Parts: sequence; structure tokens; C-alpha cells
Amino acid sequence: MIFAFDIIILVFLVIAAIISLSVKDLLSASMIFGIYGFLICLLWAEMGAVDVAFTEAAVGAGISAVLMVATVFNTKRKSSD
Amino acid sequence: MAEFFEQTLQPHFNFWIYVILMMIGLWALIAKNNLIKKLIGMSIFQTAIILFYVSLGVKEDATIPILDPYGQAEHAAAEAEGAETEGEKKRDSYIGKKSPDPDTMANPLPHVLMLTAIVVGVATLGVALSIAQMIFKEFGSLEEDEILEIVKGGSVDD
Amino acid sequence: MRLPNMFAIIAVVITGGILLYGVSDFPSFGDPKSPANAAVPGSESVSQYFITKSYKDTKVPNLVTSVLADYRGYDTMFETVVIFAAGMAIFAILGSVGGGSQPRVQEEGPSFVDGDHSRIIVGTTCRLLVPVIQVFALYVIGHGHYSPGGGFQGGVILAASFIIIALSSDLDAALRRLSEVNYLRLACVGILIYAGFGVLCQVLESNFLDYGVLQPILLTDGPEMARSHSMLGVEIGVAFTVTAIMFAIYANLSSRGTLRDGL
Amino acid sequence: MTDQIPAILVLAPLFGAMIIGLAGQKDHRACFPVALVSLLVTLFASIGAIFTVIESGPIDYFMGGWEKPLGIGIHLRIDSLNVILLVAIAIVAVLVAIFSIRRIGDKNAEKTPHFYSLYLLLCVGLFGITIAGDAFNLFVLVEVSSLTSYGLIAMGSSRRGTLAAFNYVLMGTVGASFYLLGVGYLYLMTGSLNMQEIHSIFVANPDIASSKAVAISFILILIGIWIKMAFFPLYGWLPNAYSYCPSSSACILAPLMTKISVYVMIRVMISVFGLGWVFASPGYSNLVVWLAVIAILAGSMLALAQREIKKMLCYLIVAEVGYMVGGAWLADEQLWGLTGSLYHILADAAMTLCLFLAAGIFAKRFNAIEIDDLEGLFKKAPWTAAGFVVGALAMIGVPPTCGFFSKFYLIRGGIEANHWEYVIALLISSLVNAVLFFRIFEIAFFGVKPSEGHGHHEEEEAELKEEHHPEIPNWTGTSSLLVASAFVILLGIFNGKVVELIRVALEDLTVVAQRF
Repeated sequence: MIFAFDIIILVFLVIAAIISLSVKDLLSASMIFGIYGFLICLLWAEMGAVDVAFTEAAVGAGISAVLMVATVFNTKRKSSD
Repeated sequence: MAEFFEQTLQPHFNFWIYVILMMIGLWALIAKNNLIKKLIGMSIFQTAIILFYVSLGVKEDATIPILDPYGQAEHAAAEAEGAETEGEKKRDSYIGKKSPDPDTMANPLPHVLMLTAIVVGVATLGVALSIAQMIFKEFGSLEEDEILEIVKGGSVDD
Repeated sequence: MRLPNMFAIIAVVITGGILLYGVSDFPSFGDPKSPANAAVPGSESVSQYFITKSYKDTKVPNLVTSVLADYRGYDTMFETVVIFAAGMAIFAILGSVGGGSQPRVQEEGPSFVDGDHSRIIVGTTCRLLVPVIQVFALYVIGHGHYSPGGGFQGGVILAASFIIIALSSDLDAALRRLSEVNYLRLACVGILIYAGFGVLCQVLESNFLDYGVLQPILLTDGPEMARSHSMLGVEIGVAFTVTAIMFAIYANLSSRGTLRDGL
Repeated sequence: MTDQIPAILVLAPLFGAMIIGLAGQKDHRACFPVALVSLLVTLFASIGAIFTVIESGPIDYFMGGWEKPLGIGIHLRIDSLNVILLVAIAIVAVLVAIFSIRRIGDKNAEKTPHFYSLYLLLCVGLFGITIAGDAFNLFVLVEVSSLTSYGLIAMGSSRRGTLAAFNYVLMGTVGASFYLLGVGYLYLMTGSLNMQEIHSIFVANPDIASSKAVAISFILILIGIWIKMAFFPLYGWLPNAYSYCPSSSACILAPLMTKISVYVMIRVMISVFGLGWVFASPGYSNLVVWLAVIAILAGSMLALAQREIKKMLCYLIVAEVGYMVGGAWLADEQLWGLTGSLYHILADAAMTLCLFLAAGIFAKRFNAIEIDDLEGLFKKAPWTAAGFVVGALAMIGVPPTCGFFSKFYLIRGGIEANHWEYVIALLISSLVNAVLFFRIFEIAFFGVKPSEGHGHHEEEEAELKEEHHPEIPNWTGTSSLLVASAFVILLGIFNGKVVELIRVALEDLTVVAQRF
């Protein structure tokens, strides 16, 4: 565990979370949510939780984002907030 | 300022961030109007808890929780130094006899728990997204206030 | 400021305050002697037990796999059941959406499929990529004892390979390879494999999931290796269910439950 | 064989669900027999568990044989506290399964296997929660039962039901997450996940037990469970979710889900933290009792304002949850409040089942959604009406039924703990229930003035997608209703035996707590 690396990823995480919640285009929001998942996967790897990182990479950055994109395609792209 | 950083922030930095992320998620869950945004908030909320758990298992200067039962790392190190036989000796003595020092290895238990939690998270997300699709089919909208207006307006006809 | 916003801010501030109040009492981050990582006086530390003893008990170097599939195997079985339940719930919910006769609502903006040229490139690339992904998925499932990975991760990657087929050509192409009937069967069989290992232990007069007694059946030397091999079997069961359900969730969500067209 | 009971309880419905998944796709008629057989197996196993526990004490079951040191494996435990609940779950599950035979098949035949496998998995979750001895395992099983209930609620929802189901998913997830976070705090402070082990660590190290993080973990766990059980400020998801879903789903969820959460709360209070620790500062328990008082009053008043039968019953559930939480937190010396609360879990399961089954039959056969639609129905369907009356009398608290005795014990606890506000709230709520149900009896027996309340008739009729089948005498539904009402009365008559069992369990468990 490297403390500086830790801090940088954590700060990026908060930024990614806020952006994905504030973007009005839901497709972008889902993609940024995928980025959020990837960042958090990096964080797990950095903290020594390799199995969790692997799962998060497959699920958080992969499947979750794909499922969300699928729903956005089938519904509406624009959101009011 | 520096003192505050040293004493309060640094030892608990991960825990502070987990609280912040969790509050971002909770706020989105309550205040956001769009259902997909609520779901993103819910996922952030869940990952915050995972961050908390994984932070529990971290040890300073510890390695990943996978053993090296055949002493490959030591063997390679010994080989690099040219002492091949010694490396093999080490490997033989290692198998099943020496138990690792617990302080040099991250705690595996929170990782196991969080694998389960991640799976539960994606399962919930899938169910919630399917309900969101059903709502869109029924009401033609994903905005909560518009849906509530349709429900209240009494223009309910199946 | 709208009313729910005020409510949200109040709720968030109160909850955050409570949580931060607790944080100051925590052992510091990364402390190897914190109660979670080492023993509390008067009890034996669980995590230290896993690190020091689990290799002797199970002969699996990846501690996460051994804890996941053996010591806490009951949890993992229900983790698989959660996935299965989610799949069932989605089939039940989206089945009623049905119809699919009305055309999809097209938003303004660029269309998502840009004509044929990109489709050739994307299709060929994906066709080349899919076998590689599938072999890697099998490696992840099989090599979970020695490296990060295991049934769940491998299953998700295997499902991702089918999803890539669905994305690059269309849903029908993917469903030809893993049809609706088959994925449901595969999911059930996965959980039956897992629970079957447990029940087999019960038949041999031990507790559920006590793999050690399977030694005479698996013909291994010593109960430790029996545990190791049974874990592999269990992980394969998890992989079956996860592959089937993850793909099924995508197929249902992308086609609004009709299993036609897809994205 | 008896030592395998904990595993059988969970595995029988699990295998049933898988067999339905495999075979049910081909032949929908196979679903119901498989479900019934696996539920009957759990019923026999739970009855066997009662005899084993009474004869030879608690059954401890260690998954995978990992017994020592305590906490490395997963520990299941059946003791005299949860064994009665197991039987109650099994009985309710069997009765509702019988009730649901022709309900699901009519409209969406292709969904029959989905319904039954979700139903069985829900039972897996409920049994698993009840016997769990590991705090994290409890979370996993709570998620199993929640995900299946999301599916059951959303699968046949009417138009308004979809949004309710969505809110239910969000609230359920937040509740489970808070519980998970609380368990994380506990793990951080004690290094163990096993409930017994955590408790003995608290006993051995008072400085850990008195730390801030442990107190916050308790608050977080409580908030999580309160969201799941729809306790007063957090009840918003319940009424819509339960009243707009198919009646078969409502009949299994309404009697069991909230009660299981109450059980989990009591289990956490007794077995993890210990009553001595929980009731250490009277300020907090007074606060919870006051919240319960508000819950009782608010639930009753809101029920009074409803026009739909199911919605009214849902608000009554909110009030009943207030009874149980308040009773558990009364903290009187002899623990009569806790006894009453545990007895009320059983009693409430029986009477809620009764009322929801009757409401389901009324809705199905006569399309009676609103209270006014019940006009004259008692003559057309005397047996259903009899079951409804028994359930209603129990809700009011008329002597031979179990509702009277649970209120008796709760009030006794309230008086001994000097919580007069709780006693008064109970009495007011009984009065409100009496007003509510006698209004219904009046409408159903003597009819209603024609000028009132027929405006929304067509609209509501279209809204609930259930078919109108007056010609089919639904004997399965009526018979399970009558069995349920028989249980309401039997539980009342044999209250002495049940309470004795509960007292023994509480004495066993609080001896440990006395060590504080």
C-alpha cells in the first residue's frame, strides 16, 4: 500500500462519483460510472485485495455499466438532473 | 493544519472518504429525480461500504493474501545470487511446514465478505434496472415527479 | 430548494455525522495489530487462523479462495442463490413487459449503429476476440486456487464473451449459442452441483460442505487434497450459474424481456 | 438424522426451487407438487426440531465441520427462541402455497415456474435468517429473501405497483447496507463475525463494549433492521408495495417479512449485544418506546383513512410493528414486554395471514378491492367471512383469540416498566381496530348507503389485474384460510404453553446477559 497513490485514487473516486451523478446525459453517466468502477478496482488492487479487484473489474467496470447502458438505450437518454 | 493532517486525517483517511462516498450515494438516492441516477447513487452507496470493509483488512507493508507455497520467490532470489542449491533447500523446507507470519499478509476475511457483497450489489442493480424498464413502459418516463403526477392525475388506464 | 432536497441534506448530514463520530474511535488505517487483523484479548483471531493454518487444512495457496469456498462455503452457496434469485426475478418481471411490438423510442442525437463499415471491423475483431476471452475465462476458473480468480470472476468473463457476441452482431447470434432454455438449465445445474457436493458430504455422515470426507470418492491422498479438489468442483458450479444468469440478465434487459432484437 | 435438521430446513426448499427451474419449464403442473413436498419436508423438520430442542437443548450446526476456533466456519443454531418461529414460517409457507394453486396459473401460465421457485427461495431465505448464528451469513440470507420478494412484488404488479416496487428495492438495499455496515463496525472492533463469539468478547472486554464504534454499530444495525421491518419513520415503502402486488405474494410477505425482521432485532439485542448492554442507559430505550408509540398511533390513524382493504391492512401492519418493537424495548425487570413481543410475532403472523388470505379471496372472487365493495358478501361467502371475522377479532383483541393474550402480556410489561404511554397507545389502537373492523362488518352484513363511494369503482377494477371468477368455488383458498383461523384460536387457547417455551428461552439467554 502506497499512501500517496491511495490518496490520489480516493480523490479521483469522489470526483468521478460527483460527475456521474451530475451529468444530464444518462449514457455519459453510465460510462462515467464504469470509470468509477475501474478506479475503485485500482484502489482494491492497491490495497492488496486482488480477488476483490478482479471481481470489481469484471462486474463494476464491465457488467454493471453494460446493464446500465442497455437500460438507457431501451428507455431515455436525457434526464432532468 | 499539518498536525491535524498527521493525527486525524492520515490514519483514517480511507474511512473519511468512505463516509463521503456513502453520503454522496445516500444524497443521490433521496434527492435525485431520475430513477437511473438513483440507481447509480445506490451503487456508489454499496461500493462505499465495500471500501470500508477492504480498508479494515489492510496492513502496512503487507503483501496480497496468496501464499507462495513452493518458495518460488525465494528460489528466484537465491538463483539470482548464484546459490542455486540453497534456494532448493529453502523450497523443500517450506512445503507445508513453515506457516507465514500473519503480519506480512493482508487479511483475507474482508475480501471474502466483499466478494459476496459485490455479487449482491450487481444482482440488486439488475433487478432494479428491470423494474425501471417496466416503469418506463408503463409511464413513458423515468422522472419520479412526472410519474407521481401521472399517478395522482388519475389518468390511470391500463 | 425543493422539499426532498432539504430532507436529503438533513438525512445525509445526520448519518454522516454519526459515522464520522465513530471513525475517530477506530484503530488507525493499516495497523496489523487492530482487532480485525489480530486477536482481541480472550479470543483467538480468526484472520490469523486463516493466514497461518488454511494452507495446512486445504492445500490451497490462495487464501481468499480457500476461505470463500471452504470455511465460508455456505455463504458462497447463497451468493450464487442470490444471483439465481435475481435472474428469476428479472425473468418474472420483464416477462410481463412482453409485447415488443411498439418501436423503440429513438432519441435525437447520433444513431448508435454507424452503417456497415464499422460493423465489419467490429464483427471481425469480436469474432477473433471471443475465443481468447473464453479460454481466459476457463483459465481464471481453473486457476483460482493459485492466483486471483475463481468461479465468480471466470463466470462473469465467460458471460462477457457472450455479451460481446450479442453486442457485435445481434442478440439472436448469442442466443443461438446459449438459448433461453439452456441458460436456465445451466443456472439450475450450477447450484445443484454446489449443493450436491454438500449433500454428498451429508450422505457420508458428516456436516454439509465438509469436503474432507469426500476423500474415498475423489481418490486423493489425504482429506486436504479432497478439500482442494472439491473447491474446484464447487467453483465450476458457481461459474455455470454466474455465466448463465449474467448473460440472461443482459439478454432480458437489452431486449426488454422479448429476447428479440437486442441493442 | 436430528443433527442435520438445520441443513435440511434450508436445503429442502433450495432443491425444490432448482427442480422447479429444471422441470417446471416443460410442464407447469409439476411446479406445485414439488413446492408442496419440499415445504412439507421443512414442516416436518421444524416440528422435529421442536422436540429435539425441548429434549436435548439447542442444536448447533457447523457448516463444513469448522468448529474450532469459534467463528472460522459458519455456525447455525436452533434454540428455544427461534424454534417456534421455524414452525410458524413452515406452516404459513404451506398454507399460502395451497392458497396460491390456481391464482398464479390463471393469468400468466408461463410465469408459474418463476413464481414457485422465487417462493421457495424466499422460504430458504426466511429459514436461513432464523437459524443463522453468524452476523454476515444473516446479511446474505436477508439479501436472498429481499431479492426474491422484489421479484414477487414486481412480477404481477399493477401500474401503480411498479413505482412502489422500485422504491421497495431502494429502501431494502439501503436497509441491508446499513446492517452490513453495522456488522463491519462490529468486526472492526472484535475481529469476529460469530454472534456468540462477539458476545463473549464483549463480556470479557468491557472497554470494547463501551467504545463509541460499538454503540454506532448497534445504531446502524437497528436502522437497517427498522427499514426492513417498516418501523415508524421508515415505513414509507410498505403500504404501496404490499397492496399493489399479487395477492399470493402479499399473503406470504405480509405475515412473515416484517416479523422476521423483528425477530432479527430481538436476536441481535439478546445474543450479540446482550440485554444488559442494550438497556444500560434508559434514555435510549425510552426514546424507542416513544417512537413505537408514535408508530402505533400513526399506523392506526392512517389505517382509519384508507378505503382499500389491503392498504388498510398494510397500515395496520405498521401499527403492529410498533407493538412488537415497543414491547421488546420496554426493559421491565421480568421481561414481560419481550415475552409479549415474541408471542406477538407468532400471533401477528397468524392473524395477518388470516386477514390477507380473506382479502385475497374477496378480491379474486368478488372483485372487492375497497371496503364498500364488501357489501353483502358475508352472505355470499360465509366461510371466507368466518375466517375474516376471526382474524379481525384477533386484531381487535377479543379473548379466545391470540390477539388478546399478546396484548395482555404487552400491557403487563408496559405497566411493570411504567411506560403508561405505551399502554394507552395499545388501548387506543385496539379501539381504532374495533371501529375499523366493525365498520367493515356492518357494511358486509347490512350493506351501505347507495350514495357513497362507488365513484372509483370501474377504475380500480381495471387497475387490479385479477380476474373475476364468481363461479369457481375456490376451496383451496378457503380451506387454507380456515386452517389459518383455527391457528389464530389455537394459539390463543394454548398461549400458556407457548409463553412457557418463550420464558424458558429468555431465561436461558439472559443468564448470559446477566454477566454484564
